[in-house]
Amino acid sequence: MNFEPVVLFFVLGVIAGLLRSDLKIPGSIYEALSIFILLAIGLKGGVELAKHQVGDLLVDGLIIVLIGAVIPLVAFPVLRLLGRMSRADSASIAAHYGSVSVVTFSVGITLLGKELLDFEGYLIVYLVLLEIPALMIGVILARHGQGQVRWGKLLHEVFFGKSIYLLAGGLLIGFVAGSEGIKPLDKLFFDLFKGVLALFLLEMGLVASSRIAALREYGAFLAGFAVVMPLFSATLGTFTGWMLGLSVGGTFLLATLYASASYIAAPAAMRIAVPEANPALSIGASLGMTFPFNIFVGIPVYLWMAKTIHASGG
Amino acid sequence: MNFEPVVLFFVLGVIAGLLRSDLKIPGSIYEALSIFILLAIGLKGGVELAKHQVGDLLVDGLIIVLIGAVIPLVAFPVLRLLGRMSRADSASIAAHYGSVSVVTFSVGITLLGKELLDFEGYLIVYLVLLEIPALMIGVILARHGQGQVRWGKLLHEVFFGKSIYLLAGGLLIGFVAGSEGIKPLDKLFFDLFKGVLALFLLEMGLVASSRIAALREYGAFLAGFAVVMPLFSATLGTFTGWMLGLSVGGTFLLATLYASASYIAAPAAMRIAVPEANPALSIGASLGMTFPFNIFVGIPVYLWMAKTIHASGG
Amino acid sequence: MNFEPVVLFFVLGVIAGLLRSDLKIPGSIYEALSIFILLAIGLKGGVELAKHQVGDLLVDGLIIVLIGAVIPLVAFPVLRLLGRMSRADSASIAAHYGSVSVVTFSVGITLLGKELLDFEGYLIVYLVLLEIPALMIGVILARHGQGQVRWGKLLHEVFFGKSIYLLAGGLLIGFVAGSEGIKPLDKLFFDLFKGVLALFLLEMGLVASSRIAALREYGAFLAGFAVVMPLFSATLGTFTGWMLGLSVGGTFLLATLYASASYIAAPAAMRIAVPEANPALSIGASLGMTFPFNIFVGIPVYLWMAKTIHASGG
Amino acid sequence: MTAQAMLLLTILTEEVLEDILIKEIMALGAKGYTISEARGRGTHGLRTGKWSAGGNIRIEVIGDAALCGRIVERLHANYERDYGLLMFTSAVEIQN
Amino acid sequence: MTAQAMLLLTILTEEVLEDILIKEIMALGAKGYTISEARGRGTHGLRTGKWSAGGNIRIEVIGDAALCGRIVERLHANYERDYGLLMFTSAVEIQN
Amino acid sequence: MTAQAMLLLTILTEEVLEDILIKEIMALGAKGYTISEARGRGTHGLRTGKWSAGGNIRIEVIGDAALCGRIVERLHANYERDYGLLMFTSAVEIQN
Ligand SMILES: Nc1ncnc2c1ncn2[C@@H]1O[C@H](COP(=O)(O)O)[C@@H](O)[C@H]1O
Ligand SMILES: Nc1ncnc2c1ncn2[C@@H]1O[C@H](COP(=O)(O)O)[C@@H](O)[C@H]1O
Ligand SMILES: Nc1ncnc2c1ncn2[C@@H]1O[C@H](COP(=O)(O)O)[C@@H](O)[C@H]1O
Ligand code: NA
Ligand code: NA
Ligand code: NA
Repeated sequence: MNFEPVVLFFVLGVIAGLLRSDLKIPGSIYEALSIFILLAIGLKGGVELAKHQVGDLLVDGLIIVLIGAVIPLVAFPVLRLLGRMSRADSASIAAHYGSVSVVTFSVGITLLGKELLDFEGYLIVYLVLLEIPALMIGVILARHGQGQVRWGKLLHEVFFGKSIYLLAGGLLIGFVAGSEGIKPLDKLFFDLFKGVLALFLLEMGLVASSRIAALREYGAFLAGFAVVMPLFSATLGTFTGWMLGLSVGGTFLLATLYASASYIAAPAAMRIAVPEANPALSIGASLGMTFPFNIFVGIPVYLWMAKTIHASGG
Repeated sequence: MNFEPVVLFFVLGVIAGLLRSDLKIPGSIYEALSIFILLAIGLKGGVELAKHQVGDLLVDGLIIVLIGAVIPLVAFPVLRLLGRMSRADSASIAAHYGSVSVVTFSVGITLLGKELLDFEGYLIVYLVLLEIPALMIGVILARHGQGQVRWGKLLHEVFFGKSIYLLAGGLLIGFVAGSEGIKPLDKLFFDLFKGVLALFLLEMGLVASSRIAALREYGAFLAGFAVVMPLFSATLGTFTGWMLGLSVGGTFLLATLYASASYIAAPAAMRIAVPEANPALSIGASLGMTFPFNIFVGIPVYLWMAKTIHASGG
Repeated sequence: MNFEPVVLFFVLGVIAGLLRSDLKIPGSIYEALSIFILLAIGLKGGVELAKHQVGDLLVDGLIIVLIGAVIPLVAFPVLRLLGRMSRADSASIAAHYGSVSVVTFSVGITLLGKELLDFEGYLIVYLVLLEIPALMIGVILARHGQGQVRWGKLLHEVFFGKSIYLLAGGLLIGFVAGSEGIKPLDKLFFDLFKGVLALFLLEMGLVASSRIAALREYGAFLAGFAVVMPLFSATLGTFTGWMLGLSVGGTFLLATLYASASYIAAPAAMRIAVPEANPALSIGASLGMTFPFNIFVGIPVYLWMAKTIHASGG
Repeated sequence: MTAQAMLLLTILTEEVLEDILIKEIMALGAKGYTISEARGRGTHGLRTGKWSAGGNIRIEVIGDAALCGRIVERLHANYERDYGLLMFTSAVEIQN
Repeated sequence: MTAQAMLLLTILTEEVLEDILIKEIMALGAKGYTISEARGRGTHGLRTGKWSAGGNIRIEVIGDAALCGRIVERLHANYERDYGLLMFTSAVEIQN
Repeated sequence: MTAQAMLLLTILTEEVLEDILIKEIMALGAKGYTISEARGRGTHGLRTGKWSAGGNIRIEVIGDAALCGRIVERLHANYERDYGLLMFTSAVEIQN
């Protein structure tokens, strides 16, 4: 197994939560850690992007977004028909799974570092691109035939919500500054990245442990969905990455991106745009189930998938 | 143009504010960042000071403080007579402009690092010295002929207010510890300095964007003052530095110090000492206008001024 | 004297408190700093522990814990009979002094680094082990012959209280990851340790200054106890360390551990388990008196003691 | 300094609604408002503020009965069904 | 939207008691509660929240007189002697 | 445990005044006070607490009508003109 010490901090947080330790990360520290992670990932992506012709990436980007849009469109009927969930809940959960998780992605990058595998740094751009259509599809699915969407408020929430905004802002600054200009910031944003990720995972564990309970109330179907859906999405991502000629590392990261489910941007956006959906369901599934599944089981499996397809295909 | 990536974080913050992004830096993180910056600057100054005979700097210091006192004494009649502002408002704004901004100064130091220019490290001491007379002059101007000044409370606010206290405390610790003794703290206070400054500028951008609006209400005069005043002060600083035989870097930093306006120490002190002054005016001018003017336009201009005077004078 | 710059930050905090500066460290930042310190110390201990056979340390550990239990058992009758304090207060204070202070210990480690002395890294394990019996003895002493102890709540408070939990969790993660696996986290947890300790000491100084006043109300006896008790405990620790064949550094650290008094874990646990004890007394003594005594006077003395006993015994 | 009888309307609701509700409240004629952070439990479950969009806020508005009635009516109609929301009034005397 | 008269019980006490009191309050039949941070001074001295276990919390419970009476009685009996504790009720009208 | 009728005086004002007002309030005879953080908007504009000296605090004092009257009078005279300040009282019953 590909063992990564940072995920132990997640375990530490889960156990603290289950045992009702008085350990808690203050809300403002959680905010600061997430601002740090979003900016750092954005900066890293921007520095990488600066090494490429942006034009070359456009076609790839379009393909990746279009195939990514398949995920919520598959998730919705599964939840609605197999799971017999309400239209609003199905749409909201579909949006969460079509959207992505920056932290899952970061754990993936961390594993590549450990395995000494390279990856296409500009993939970070797709972190931003994938979020937007997923949330819009979620709202359309929820409102289909009811036509009272607050598009203005929603689009604003999506584009200027802090996660997209900081990722995109970091990308731009990294792109403009380039790897030379960003050097004086390296000591904060790059050297400390993994340590900060560890602390963030500690907090995620604390929260996830409370979400697992919430999920239990809603039965086996949703729990099963939260495990099968990322496997399906990762398979889609593995093929897409391989087709587009990405490296093993890049293919793995795209699979991880597709497989990850949002628990920062999507919950806030859906609470405003589809208020009748129950947030305990979507956050319970994405954070209580899919997130730990991905970091412990999924990520090693996706790496194996990427290696296998490249070995067979090469 | 002398382009510095950290100022892009200020832009990122301003845009987030203008577009009403939900991005916000929690108050306690803002507090922590400012404690860090004040201590780090103080420590740096103290380490530099330890390399000199303190006595040698006394005369220079006296000259710099006396000339610095010209700034509020010029600003007051301009605001009162040309701007037709109330006595209290004129005095309070004058105190803000006589006082200094640690962050503006830090951006200046950052630029020198990029330009590979040295500077007299002990200049940081004047950061502390300049603050005090400016605030006292402000109060005297406001109370002239009304004689009900709460001097006790004010002096306490000034000397033991956190900004002066941390700067002076850092100076002392740095001075006592010296560059050897401070080594184990370098990794936190010096290596991360620029990254922390970037985060602080992000928050400053968020706040400044709300202040620009406040400023707009008060018309063109104050906005003009907020641009012309720093240019005047910087000119004063350039000549003073050059006269005192400072290096190009030192001359530039003294000009930047004079040109900068306070938005941490002065607002708190003036709110207590001159409560009838409208804080929206002084903070709007110093933070909403002069601060961005200085970091984008002023600082490159002041560097050019310092180079020019040294080239012609040398 | 063995002068360490980090302790100057404590002085800076004390003075700010005494002079009523408006400097304050937000509560959430204090929480974050303490989480960082506990985790970092735990990780460091775990990495060291991984280099040893855990079995070899068991007998040593047992001896250290048993001798450590002498401390509260001596402190209790002294407080009760000499100090004429109530049973509850005597028991609670005894528990504080039997328990340990992570920050005092950290200042000790910092001094060893400066003196270029090695120490047995696994000593950090005893930080965890010493806390537990001390708190239990405190409760037994308080409740002796009254038999209404909330053991469940207390044990939970002790084991899953955040300080023990984070120390133990860090130990485990460090142990599992080993010095290779922990490398990517070094930049955060080890390189920044001393800087963070400095900031924490600043906050401790702020709080301690308010506690000194509280202590003054309760007269000279408690103040004397707060100075004599750590000297007694340190002597006990010096002999124990020397008997067990620890190095000079290890002997010194064990003395420092014994001499230190708790002000994080113990106050919270005692407030729940022995609510009729006055917390101002125990925190006043441990934080207002013993903590500064240890870092300024005690620690240099304990180092001298360790060197002396090794010189004479060798 | 003659005291003036008024109503204090307290609204306990979800943090995500802050901007939206403030706009509505001011549009309905309130002269001001005060916001503070809170957490709690009600019929919509536990809201600890430990997760993004998971905390409560307390919005307080002082006004006459008519204003409070308008605000209650509007919030009741638009947010009661989907959001955690508790509103109550009490009698206060303004002392300014 | 007919307003309903109720009591608001406000409890100001030490942070360390949060978990314990919440359990007691819910067990006594409360339908919900709201918590916020506070600091202050009373007969037990200054509580600034500047040290572990040194802050106050405000617990608010809305309920009928019987519930509030039960809570007051229980807290009075168990915590009044050893902990900083202030309880008071005021009349409110629920507007949901 | 006989309830005792009292007034709760709530003061919403600027953070910078905290130390000064606490001194005045205690000097006027208050037995205690409670402080919590707040933000808001009133006739003195928006106070979000997002900038140094930019936040509000809520000071609550429980006392009899005479004490509350003295505090109101003093604060009215000294701070009303230059600072954001809102004061109101409500009837409460102490339950300790
Ligand atoms: N009985 C109650 N007493 C005090 N606060 C309550 C009560 N019920 C609800 N709340 C508060 O109002 C919020 C929303 O209530 P609800 O819509 O019932 O979930 C909760 O999160 C609590 O903060
Ligand atoms: N007269 C008062 N007015 C407002 N709050 C008070 C008053 N007395 C006590 N408190 C609050 O209740 C807490 C506990 O009170 P005590 O048990 O008297 O120390 C204090 O820390 C204050 O927050
Ligand atoms: N009508 C109101 N309702 C609730 N809070 C108010 C109201 N008016 C003012 N406040 C609060 O009192 C503070 C000071 O008010 P002012 O002096 O009017 O600016 C504001 O920042 C608000 O927090
Ligand atoms: Na996804
Ligand atoms: Na200036
Ligand atoms: Na001890």
